[in-house]
Amino acid sequence: MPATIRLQREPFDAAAETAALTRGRTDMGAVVAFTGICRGAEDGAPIAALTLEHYPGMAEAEIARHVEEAQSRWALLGVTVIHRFGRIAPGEPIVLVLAASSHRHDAFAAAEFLMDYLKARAPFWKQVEVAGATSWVEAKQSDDGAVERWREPAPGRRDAAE
Amino acid sequence: MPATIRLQREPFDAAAETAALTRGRTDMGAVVAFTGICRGAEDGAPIAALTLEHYPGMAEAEIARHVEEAQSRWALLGVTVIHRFGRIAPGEPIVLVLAASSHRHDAFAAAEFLMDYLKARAPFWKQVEVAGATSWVEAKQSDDGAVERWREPAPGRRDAAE
Amino acid sequence: MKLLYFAWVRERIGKPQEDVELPAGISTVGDLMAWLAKRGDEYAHAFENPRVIRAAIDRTHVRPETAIGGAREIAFFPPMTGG
Amino acid sequence: MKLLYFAWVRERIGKPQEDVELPAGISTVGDLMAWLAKRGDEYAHAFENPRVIRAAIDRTHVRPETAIGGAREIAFFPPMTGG
Repeated sequence: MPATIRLQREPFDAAAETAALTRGRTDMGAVVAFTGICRGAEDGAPIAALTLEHYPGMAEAEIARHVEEAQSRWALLGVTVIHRFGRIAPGEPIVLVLAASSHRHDAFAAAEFLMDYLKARAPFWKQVEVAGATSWVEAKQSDDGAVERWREPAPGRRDAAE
Repeated sequence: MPATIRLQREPFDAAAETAALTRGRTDMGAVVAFTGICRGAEDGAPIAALTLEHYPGMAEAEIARHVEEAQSRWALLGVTVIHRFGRIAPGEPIVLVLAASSHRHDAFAAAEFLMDYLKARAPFWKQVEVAGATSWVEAKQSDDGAVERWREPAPGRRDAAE
Repeated sequence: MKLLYFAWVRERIGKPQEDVELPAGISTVGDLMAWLAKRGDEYAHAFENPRVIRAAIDRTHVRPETAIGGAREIAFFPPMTGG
Repeated sequence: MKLLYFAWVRERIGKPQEDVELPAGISTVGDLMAWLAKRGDEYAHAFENPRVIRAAIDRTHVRPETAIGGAREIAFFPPMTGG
Protein backbone atom coordinates (compact mmCIF):
# COMPACT_ATOMS: atom_id res chain seq x y z
CA MET A 1 0.00 0.00 0.00
CA PRO A 2 1.44 3.42 -0.88
CA ALA A 3 1.96 5.38 2.34
CA THR A 4 3.27 8.93 2.34
CA ILE A 5 4.27 10.51 5.66
CA ARG A 6 5.74 13.98 5.68
CA LEU A 7 6.52 16.55 8.35
CA GLN A 8 7.18 19.95 6.89
CA ARG A 9 7.28 23.63 7.67
CA GLU A 10 5.64 24.67 4.38
CA PRO A 11 1.90 24.62 3.63
CA PHE A 12 0.64 21.65 1.61
CA ASP A 13 -1.72 21.35 -1.33
CA ALA A 14 -4.44 18.87 -0.39
CA ALA A 15 -5.68 18.61 -3.99
CA ALA A 16 -2.20 17.81 -5.33
CA GLU A 17 -1.69 15.21 -2.59
CA THR A 18 -5.04 13.59 -3.39
CA ALA A 19 -4.19 13.55 -7.10
CA ALA A 20 -0.82 11.94 -6.33
CA LEU A 21 -2.51 9.26 -4.22
CA THR A 22 -5.26 8.37 -6.68
CA ARG A 23 -3.57 8.90 -10.05
CA GLY A 24 -3.95 5.92 -12.36
CA ARG A 25 -5.89 3.93 -9.75
CA THR A 26 -9.35 2.58 -10.53
CA ASP A 27 -9.60 0.42 -7.42
CA MET A 28 -9.99 3.32 -5.00
CA GLY A 29 -13.75 3.69 -4.75
CA ALA A 30 -13.62 5.90 -1.67
CA VAL A 31 -11.21 8.65 -0.65
CA VAL A 32 -11.57 10.51 2.64
CA ALA A 33 -9.55 13.69 3.08
CA PHE A 34 -9.32 15.37 6.46
CA THR A 35 -7.80 18.84 6.64
CA GLY A 36 -7.14 20.44 10.01
CA ILE A 37 -6.96 24.22 9.79
CA CYS A 38 -5.66 26.85 12.20
CA ARG A 39 -8.72 28.58 13.61
CA GLY A 40 -8.82 32.35 14.03
CA ALA A 41 -10.14 32.27 17.60
CA GLU A 42 -9.97 30.06 20.66
CA ASP A 43 -12.76 30.36 23.24
CA GLY A 44 -13.70 33.68 21.68
CA ALA A 45 -10.20 35.22 21.84
CA PRO A 46 -8.57 36.04 18.47
CA ILE A 47 -5.48 33.96 17.69
CA ALA A 48 -2.50 35.60 16.00
CA ALA A 49 -0.82 32.28 15.17
CA LEU A 50 -0.03 28.76 16.31
CA THR A 51 3.53 27.47 16.61
CA LEU A 52 3.98 23.72 16.47
CA GLU A 53 6.98 22.01 18.02
CA HIS A 54 7.67 18.35 17.34
CA TYR A 55 10.09 15.57 18.24
CA PRO A 56 11.96 14.93 14.99
CA GLY A 57 12.48 11.26 14.32
CA MET A 58 9.94 10.08 16.87
CA ALA A 59 7.05 11.89 15.18
CA GLU A 60 7.71 10.25 11.80
CA ALA A 61 8.25 6.82 13.39
CA GLU A 62 5.11 7.03 15.53
CA ILE A 63 2.95 8.16 12.63
CA ALA A 64 4.35 5.35 10.46
CA ARG A 65 3.53 2.83 13.19
CA HIS A 66 -0.06 4.05 13.36
CA VAL A 67 -0.42 4.05 9.57
CA GLU A 68 0.63 0.39 9.73
CA GLU A 69 -1.91 -0.26 12.44
CA ALA A 70 -4.62 1.38 10.32
CA GLN A 71 -3.57 -0.78 7.41
CA SER A 72 -3.88 -3.92 9.53
CA ARG A 73 -7.35 -2.93 10.77
CA TRP A 74 -8.98 -1.72 7.55
CA ALA A 75 -8.79 -2.57 3.86
CA LEU A 76 -6.75 0.43 2.75
CA LEU A 77 -5.30 1.10 -0.68
CA GLY A 78 -3.32 4.22 0.20
CA VAL A 79 -2.67 6.65 3.04
CA THR A 80 -1.08 10.10 3.16
CA VAL A 81 -0.30 11.96 6.39
CA ILE A 82 1.24 15.43 6.25
CA HIS A 83 1.78 17.37 9.47
CA ARG A 84 3.25 20.85 9.57
CA PHE A 85 5.44 22.36 12.25
CA GLY A 86 6.62 25.91 12.92
CA ARG A 87 4.46 29.02 12.80
CA ILE A 88 1.01 28.69 11.25
CA ALA A 89 -1.40 31.57 10.69
CA PRO A 90 -5.20 31.39 11.04
CA GLY A 91 -6.82 29.86 7.97
CA GLU A 92 -3.68 27.90 7.09
CA PRO A 93 -3.77 24.10 7.03
CA ILE A 94 -1.98 22.21 9.84
CA VAL A 95 -2.55 18.57 9.02
CA LEU A 96 -3.78 16.42 6.15
CA VAL A 97 -4.89 12.80 6.37
CA LEU A 98 -5.93 10.97 3.21
CA ALA A 99 -7.29 7.43 3.33
CA ALA A 100 -8.23 5.53 0.18
CA SER A 101 -10.10 2.25 0.08
CA SER A 102 -12.47 0.30 -2.12
CA HIS A 103 -15.27 1.04 0.33
CA ARG A 104 -16.26 4.10 2.28
CA HIS A 105 -16.37 2.72 5.80
CA ASP A 106 -12.74 1.65 5.78
CA ALA A 107 -11.64 5.03 4.45
CA PHE A 108 -13.70 6.96 7.02
CA ALA A 109 -12.62 4.78 9.94
CA ALA A 110 -8.93 4.89 9.05
CA ALA A 111 -8.91 8.68 8.59
CA GLU A 112 -10.70 9.25 11.90
CA PHE A 113 -8.45 6.77 13.71
CA LEU A 114 -5.32 8.50 12.40
CA MET A 115 -6.62 11.95 13.33
CA ASP A 116 -7.60 10.83 16.84
CA TYR A 117 -4.15 9.35 17.18
CA LEU A 118 -2.35 12.46 15.90
CA LYS A 119 -4.29 14.69 18.32
CA ALA A 120 -3.51 12.73 21.46
CA ARG A 121 -0.41 10.61 20.90
CA ALA A 122 1.84 12.04 18.18
CA PRO A 123 4.73 14.08 19.67
CA PHE A 124 3.61 17.58 18.65
CA TRP A 125 2.96 20.53 20.93
CA LYS A 126 0.98 23.64 20.07
CA GLN A 127 1.80 27.08 21.32
CA VAL A 128 -0.84 29.74 20.74
CA GLU A 129 -0.36 33.52 20.42
CA VAL A 130 -3.31 35.42 21.83
CA ALA A 131 -3.16 39.18 22.41
CA GLY A 132 0.62 39.24 22.24
CA ALA A 133 1.08 36.49 24.81
CA THR A 134 2.07 32.94 23.99
CA SER A 135 0.92 29.90 25.91
CA TRP A 136 1.03 26.14 25.46
CA VAL A 137 -2.24 24.56 24.43
CA GLU A 138 -3.40 22.11 27.09
CA ALA A 139 -4.21 18.57 26.06
CA LYS A 140 -7.92 17.77 26.15
CA GLN A 141 -9.25 14.82 28.08
CA SER A 142 -11.76 14.34 25.28
CA ASP A 143 -8.85 13.70 22.89
CA ASP A 144 -7.62 10.96 25.20
CA GLY A 145 -11.12 9.52 25.21
CA ALA A 146 -11.28 9.71 21.42
CA VAL A 147 -8.08 7.73 21.00
CA GLU A 148 -8.97 5.19 23.70
CA ARG A 149 -12.16 4.13 21.91
CA TRP A 150 -10.07 2.58 19.11
CA ARG A 151 -8.59 0.02 21.50
CA GLU A 152 -11.64 -2.15 20.95
CA PRO A 153 -13.58 -2.45 17.71
CA ALA A 154 -15.98 0.47 17.85
CA PRO A 155 -19.57 -0.71 18.15
CA GLY A 156 -21.76 0.05 15.18
CA ARG A 157 -19.03 0.56 12.64
CA ARG A 158 -17.26 -2.73 11.93
CA ASP A 159 -20.56 -4.54 11.42
CA ALA A 160 -21.66 -1.86 8.94
CA ALA A 161 -18.80 -2.68 6.60
CA GLU A 162 -19.77 -3.06 2.97
CA MET B 1 -24.78 27.63 7.39
CA PRO B 2 -23.74 27.61 3.72
CA ALA B 3 -25.13 24.46 2.08
CA THR B 4 -24.49 23.64 -1.56
CA ILE B 5 -26.40 20.77 -3.14
CA ARG B 6 -25.91 20.03 -6.81
CA LEU B 7 -26.87 17.20 -9.13
CA GLN B 8 -24.99 17.32 -12.38
CA ARG B 9 -23.92 15.28 -15.38
CA GLU B 10 -20.41 16.83 -15.52
CA PRO B 11 -17.43 15.84 -13.36
CA PHE B 12 -16.70 18.09 -10.38
CA ASP B 13 -13.50 19.56 -9.00
CA ALA B 14 -13.26 18.59 -5.33
CA ALA B 15 -10.44 21.07 -4.70
CA ALA B 16 -12.40 23.98 -6.18
CA GLU B 17 -15.47 23.02 -4.14
CA THR B 18 -13.40 22.84 -0.96
CA ALA B 19 -11.85 26.23 -1.71
CA ALA B 20 -15.32 27.70 -2.30
CA LEU B 21 -16.57 26.31 1.02
CA THR B 22 -13.63 27.47 3.13
CA ARG B 23 -12.57 30.71 1.43
CA GLY B 24 -12.28 33.58 3.90
CA ARG B 25 -13.31 31.41 6.85
CA THR B 26 -11.10 31.06 9.91
CA ASP B 27 -13.68 29.29 12.04
CA MET B 28 -13.54 26.00 10.12
CA GLY B 29 -10.94 24.03 12.02
CA ALA B 30 -11.87 20.72 10.40
CA VAL B 31 -12.91 19.87 6.86
CA VAL B 32 -13.76 16.32 5.83
CA ALA B 33 -14.03 15.60 2.11
CA PHE B 34 -15.42 12.31 0.89
CA THR B 35 -15.06 11.46 -2.79
CA GLY B 36 -16.77 8.39 -4.22
CA ILE B 37 -15.11 7.16 -7.38
CA CYS B 38 -16.26 4.73 -10.09
CA ARG B 39 -14.20 1.56 -9.60
CA GLY B 40 -12.74 -0.29 -12.55
CA ALA B 41 -13.92 -3.72 -11.46
CA GLU B 42 -16.78 -5.27 -9.52
CA ASP B 43 -16.22 -8.68 -7.92
CA GLY B 44 -13.22 -9.13 -10.20
CA ALA B 45 -15.04 -8.34 -13.46
CA PRO B 46 -13.87 -5.22 -15.34
CA ILE B 47 -16.44 -2.42 -15.51
CA ALA B 48 -16.80 -0.40 -18.72
CA ALA B 49 -18.92 2.30 -17.07
CA LEU B 50 -21.66 3.09 -14.60
CA THR B 51 -24.84 4.90 -15.59
CA LEU B 52 -26.71 6.67 -12.81
CA GLU B 53 -30.40 7.40 -13.06
CA HIS B 54 -32.09 9.69 -10.55
CA TYR B 55 -35.49 11.10 -9.64
CA PRO B 56 -35.16 14.82 -10.46
CA GLY B 57 -36.75 17.03 -7.86
CA MET B 58 -37.00 14.30 -5.24
CA ALA B 59 -33.23 13.71 -5.14
CA GLU B 60 -32.46 17.38 -4.45
CA ALA B 61 -35.24 17.68 -1.87
CA GLU B 62 -34.23 14.49 -0.04
CA ILE B 63 -30.56 15.47 0.09
CA ALA B 64 -31.51 18.93 1.37
CA ARG B 65 -33.64 17.34 4.10
CA HIS B 66 -30.72 15.18 5.20
CA VAL B 67 -28.28 18.08 5.12
CA GLU B 68 -30.71 19.85 7.48
CA GLU B 69 -30.80 16.79 9.70
CA ALA B 70 -27.00 16.69 9.78
CA GLN B 71 -26.97 20.37 10.69
CA SER B 72 -29.35 19.74 13.59
CA ARG B 73 -27.25 16.84 14.90
CA TRP B 74 -23.74 18.26 14.62
CA ALA B 75 -22.10 21.68 14.91
CA LEU B 76 -21.55 22.28 11.20
CA LEU B 77 -20.26 25.43 9.54
CA GLY B 78 -20.76 24.35 5.93
CA VAL B 79 -21.80 21.38 3.80
CA THR B 80 -21.47 20.62 0.10
CA VAL B 81 -23.05 17.62 -1.61
CA ILE B 82 -22.53 17.03 -5.33
CA HIS B 83 -23.91 13.89 -6.95
CA ARG B 84 -23.46 13.08 -10.62
CA PHE B 85 -25.87 11.28 -12.91
CA GLY B 86 -25.51 9.86 -16.42
CA ARG B 87 -22.61 7.80 -17.70
CA ILE B 88 -19.47 7.68 -15.53
CA ALA B 89 -16.22 5.94 -16.51
CA PRO B 90 -13.89 4.08 -14.12
CA GLY B 91 -11.67 6.48 -12.20
CA GLU B 92 -14.18 9.33 -12.50
CA PRO B 93 -15.76 10.82 -9.37
CA ILE B 94 -19.42 10.07 -8.65
CA VAL B 95 -20.16 11.91 -5.43
CA LEU B 96 -18.58 14.54 -3.21
CA VAL B 97 -19.53 15.30 0.39
CA LEU B 98 -17.78 18.14 2.23
CA ALA B 99 -18.46 18.84 5.89
CA ALA B 100 -16.80 21.73 7.72
CA SER B 101 -16.89 22.27 11.46
CA SER B 102 -14.84 23.79 14.23
CA HIS B 103 -14.01 20.29 15.44
CA ARG B 104 -13.14 17.09 13.69
CA HIS B 105 -15.71 14.72 15.16
CA ASP B 106 -18.64 16.75 13.92
CA ALA B 107 -17.16 16.98 10.44
CA PHE B 108 -16.40 13.24 10.29
CA ALA B 109 -19.79 12.20 11.66
CA ALA B 110 -21.76 14.48 9.34
CA ALA B 111 -19.85 13.38 6.23
CA GLU B 112 -20.29 9.70 7.07
CA PHE B 113 -23.97 10.18 7.92
CA LEU B 114 -24.61 11.93 4.60
CA MET B 115 -22.75 9.24 2.63
CA ASP B 116 -24.60 6.42 4.39
CA TYR B 117 -27.82 8.23 3.61
CA LEU B 118 -26.95 8.82 -0.06
CA LYS B 119 -26.06 5.15 -0.55
CA ALA B 120 -29.25 3.71 0.85
CA ARG B 121 -32.00 6.32 0.71
CA ALA B 122 -31.33 8.94 -1.99
CA PRO B 123 -33.28 8.20 -5.19
CA PHE B 124 -30.41 7.17 -7.46
CA TRP B 125 -29.99 3.88 -9.29
CA LYS B 126 -26.78 2.52 -10.73
CA GLN B 127 -26.55 0.49 -13.89
CA VAL B 128 -23.25 -1.23 -14.56
CA GLU B 129 -21.74 -2.24 -17.91
CA VAL B 130 -19.67 -5.41 -17.61
CA ALA B 131 -18.47 -7.31 -20.70
CA GLY B 132 -20.94 -5.55 -22.99
CA ALA B 133 -23.97 -6.35 -20.82
CA THR B 134 -25.73 -3.85 -18.58
CA SER B 135 -27.38 -4.71 -15.29
CA TRP B 136 -28.83 -2.81 -12.36
CA VAL B 137 -26.68 -2.79 -9.26
CA GLU B 138 -28.47 -4.50 -6.38
CA ALA B 139 -28.88 -2.65 -3.12
CA LYS B 140 -26.73 -4.01 -0.31
CA GLN B 141 -28.20 -5.00 3.01
CA SER B 142 -25.07 -3.62 4.64
CA ASP B 143 -25.98 -0.16 3.28
CA ASP B 144 -29.38 -0.43 4.97
CA GLY B 145 -27.59 -1.40 8.17
CA ALA B 146 -25.21 1.53 7.80
CA VAL B 147 -28.03 4.05 7.53
CA GLU B 148 -30.09 2.48 10.31
CA ARG B 149 -27.32 2.94 12.87
CA TRP B 150 -27.81 6.73 12.68
CA ARG B 151 -31.35 6.44 14.09
CA GLU B 152 -29.88 6.44 17.57
CA PRO B 153 -26.83 8.37 18.71
CA ALA B 154 -23.97 6.07 17.78
CA PRO B 155 -22.20 4.79 20.88
CA GLY B 156 -18.65 5.93 21.28
CA ARG B 157 -18.80 8.97 19.08
CA ARG B 158 -20.98 11.66 20.63
CA ASP B 159 -19.16 11.38 23.95
CA ALA B 160 -15.82 11.77 22.18
CA ALA B 161 -16.70 15.24 20.94
CA GLU B 162 -14.04 17.84 21.48
CA MET C 1 -52.74 11.04 -11.11
CA LYS C 2 -49.18 11.02 -12.39
CA LEU C 3 -47.16 7.83 -11.97
CA LEU C 4 -43.38 7.75 -12.38
CA TYR C 5 -41.18 4.68 -12.82
CA PHE C 6 -37.41 4.44 -12.37
CA ALA C 7 -34.60 1.97 -13.12
CA TRP C 8 -35.79 -1.60 -13.82
CA VAL C 9 -39.37 -0.77 -12.88
CA ARG C 10 -39.30 1.76 -15.73
CA GLU C 11 -37.61 -0.72 -18.08
CA ARG C 12 -40.10 -3.50 -17.36
CA ILE C 13 -43.16 -1.27 -17.75
CA GLY C 14 -41.60 0.31 -20.82
CA LYS C 15 -42.26 3.96 -20.00
CA PRO C 16 -40.95 6.52 -17.53
CA GLN C 17 -44.34 7.97 -16.60
CA GLU C 18 -48.05 8.01 -17.31
CA ASP C 19 -51.28 9.57 -16.11
CA VAL C 20 -53.90 7.19 -14.73
CA GLU C 21 -57.44 7.44 -13.40
CA LEU C 22 -57.71 5.33 -10.28
CA PRO C 23 -60.88 3.26 -9.85
CA ALA C 24 -62.72 3.40 -6.54
CA GLY C 25 -61.44 1.18 -3.74
CA ILE C 26 -57.76 1.99 -4.08
CA SER C 27 -56.75 3.68 -0.87
CA THR C 28 -53.11 2.71 -0.17
CA VAL C 29 -49.86 2.51 -2.10
CA GLY C 30 -50.06 -1.28 -1.78
CA ASP C 31 -53.57 -1.27 -3.31
CA LEU C 32 -52.22 0.77 -6.21
CA MET C 33 -49.35 -1.69 -6.82
CA ALA C 34 -51.81 -4.63 -6.81
CA TRP C 35 -54.06 -2.81 -9.28
CA LEU C 36 -51.14 -1.85 -11.55
CA ALA C 37 -49.86 -5.44 -11.54
CA LYS C 38 -53.09 -6.51 -13.29
CA ARG C 39 -52.81 -3.99 -16.13
CA GLY C 40 -50.73 -6.28 -18.38
CA ASP C 41 -47.73 -8.56 -18.58
CA GLU C 42 -45.21 -5.70 -18.40
CA TYR C 43 -46.82 -4.41 -15.18
CA ALA C 44 -47.12 -7.93 -13.77
CA HIS C 45 -43.39 -8.34 -14.39
CA ALA C 46 -42.50 -5.00 -12.79
CA PHE C 47 -44.59 -5.68 -9.68
CA GLU C 48 -44.06 -9.45 -9.46
CA ASN C 49 -42.32 -9.02 -6.11
CA PRO C 50 -43.98 -5.96 -4.55
CA ARG C 51 -41.90 -6.26 -1.38
CA VAL C 52 -38.78 -5.07 -3.22
CA ILE C 53 -40.54 -2.08 -4.80
CA ARG C 54 -40.06 1.27 -3.09
CA ALA C 55 -42.56 4.11 -3.48
CA ALA C 56 -42.70 7.87 -3.03
CA ILE C 57 -45.73 10.14 -2.83
CA ASP C 58 -45.07 13.69 -3.95
CA ARG C 59 -41.32 13.04 -3.64
CA THR C 60 -41.34 11.61 -0.11
CA HIS C 61 -40.60 7.96 0.68
CA VAL C 62 -43.73 6.09 1.79
CA ARG C 63 -44.64 2.54 2.83
CA PRO C 64 -47.13 0.22 1.10
CA GLU C 65 -49.68 0.87 3.84
CA THR C 66 -49.52 4.66 3.35
CA ALA C 67 -52.82 6.19 2.21
CA ILE C 68 -52.71 7.78 -1.23
CA GLY C 69 -54.94 10.67 -0.15
CA GLY C 70 -54.61 13.66 -2.44
CA ALA C 71 -51.33 12.57 -4.02
CA ARG C 72 -50.39 14.32 -7.26
CA GLU C 73 -47.35 12.20 -8.14
CA ILE C 74 -46.57 8.64 -7.10
CA ALA C 75 -43.23 7.01 -8.04
CA PHE C 76 -42.22 3.35 -8.00
CA PHE C 77 -38.61 2.18 -8.10
CA PRO C 78 -36.19 -0.48 -6.87
CA PRO C 79 -34.12 -0.03 -3.70
CA MET C 80 -31.80 2.94 -4.13
CA THR C 81 -28.13 2.51 -5.05
CA GLY C 82 -26.67 6.01 -5.02
CA GLY C 83 -23.48 7.37 -3.58
CA MET D 1 22.73 9.18 28.21
CA LYS D 2 21.04 11.80 26.04
CA LEU D 3 18.03 13.59 27.48
CA LEU D 4 15.62 15.61 25.34
CA TYR D 5 13.02 18.14 26.51
CA PHE D 6 10.09 19.53 24.57
CA ALA D 7 7.53 22.34 24.86
CA TRP D 8 7.19 23.79 28.39
CA VAL D 9 9.46 21.12 29.87
CA ARG D 10 12.17 22.46 27.54
CA GLU D 11 11.29 26.06 28.40
CA ARG D 12 11.38 25.48 32.15
CA ILE D 13 14.66 23.57 32.08
CA GLY D 14 16.09 26.13 29.66
CA LYS D 15 17.65 23.75 27.16
CA PRO D 16 16.42 21.32 24.51
CA GLN D 17 18.83 18.52 25.35
CA GLU D 18 21.80 17.44 27.43
CA ASP D 19 24.01 14.44 28.15
CA VAL D 20 23.95 13.09 31.69
CA GLU D 21 25.71 10.37 33.65
CA LEU D 22 23.17 8.55 35.76
CA PRO D 23 24.15 7.61 39.31
CA ALA D 24 23.57 4.06 40.50
CA GLY D 25 20.10 3.22 41.78
CA ILE D 26 18.12 4.81 38.97
CA SER D 27 16.29 2.00 37.28
CA THR D 28 12.99 3.42 36.01
CA VAL D 29 11.80 6.49 34.14
CA GLY D 30 10.12 7.62 37.35
CA ASP D 31 13.40 7.31 39.25
CA LEU D 32 15.05 9.46 36.59
CA MET D 33 12.37 12.16 36.89
CA ALA D 34 12.77 12.24 40.68
CA TRP D 35 16.55 12.54 40.32
CA LEU D 36 16.28 15.28 37.67
CA ALA D 37 13.84 17.25 39.85
CA LYS D 38 16.62 17.63 42.45
CA ARG D 39 19.16 19.08 40.01
CA GLY D 40 18.05 22.70 40.49
CA ASP D 41 15.12 25.08 40.59
CA GLU D 42 14.54 24.94 36.83
CA TYR D 43 14.32 21.12 36.97
CA ALA D 44 12.17 21.23 40.10
CA HIS D 45 9.79 23.53 38.23
CA ALA D 46 9.72 21.32 35.13
CA PHE D 47 9.03 18.15 37.13
CA GLU D 48 6.91 19.69 39.92
CA ASN D 49 3.95 17.56 38.81
CA PRO D 50 5.49 14.39 37.41
CA ARG D 51 2.10 12.85 36.71
CA VAL D 52 1.55 15.23 33.78
CA ILE D 53 4.97 14.58 32.25
CA ARG D 54 5.13 12.09 29.38
CA ALA D 55 8.30 10.20 28.49
CA ALA D 56 9.77 8.31 25.55
CA ILE D 57 12.73 5.93 25.50
CA ASP D 58 14.47 5.74 22.16
CA ARG D 59 11.43 7.39 20.53
CA THR D 60 8.78 5.09 21.96
CA HIS D 61 6.22 6.20 24.56
CA VAL D 62 6.88 4.67 27.98
CA ARG D 63 5.38 4.81 31.48
CA PRO D 64 7.08 6.00 34.66
CA GLU D 65 7.49 2.41 35.83
CA THR D 66 9.32 1.42 32.62
CA ALA D 67 12.91 0.28 33.20
CA ILE D 68 15.54 2.47 31.57
CA GLY D 69 17.70 -0.49 30.63
CA GLY D 70 20.11 0.32 27.83
CA ALA D 71 18.31 3.48 26.68
CA ARG D 72 20.33 5.81 24.46
CA GLU D 73 17.83 8.69 24.36
CA ILE D 74 15.11 9.60 26.86
CA ALA D 75 12.70 12.45 26.19
CA PHE D 76 10.37 14.30 28.58
CA PHE D 77 7.45 16.42 27.42
CA PRO D 78 3.90 17.55 28.26
CA PRO D 79 0.83 15.70 26.94
CA MET D 80 0.79 15.93 23.16
CA THR D 81 -1.39 18.44 21.31
CA GLY D 82 -0.88 17.70 17.63
CA GLY D 83 -3.33 17.38 14.76
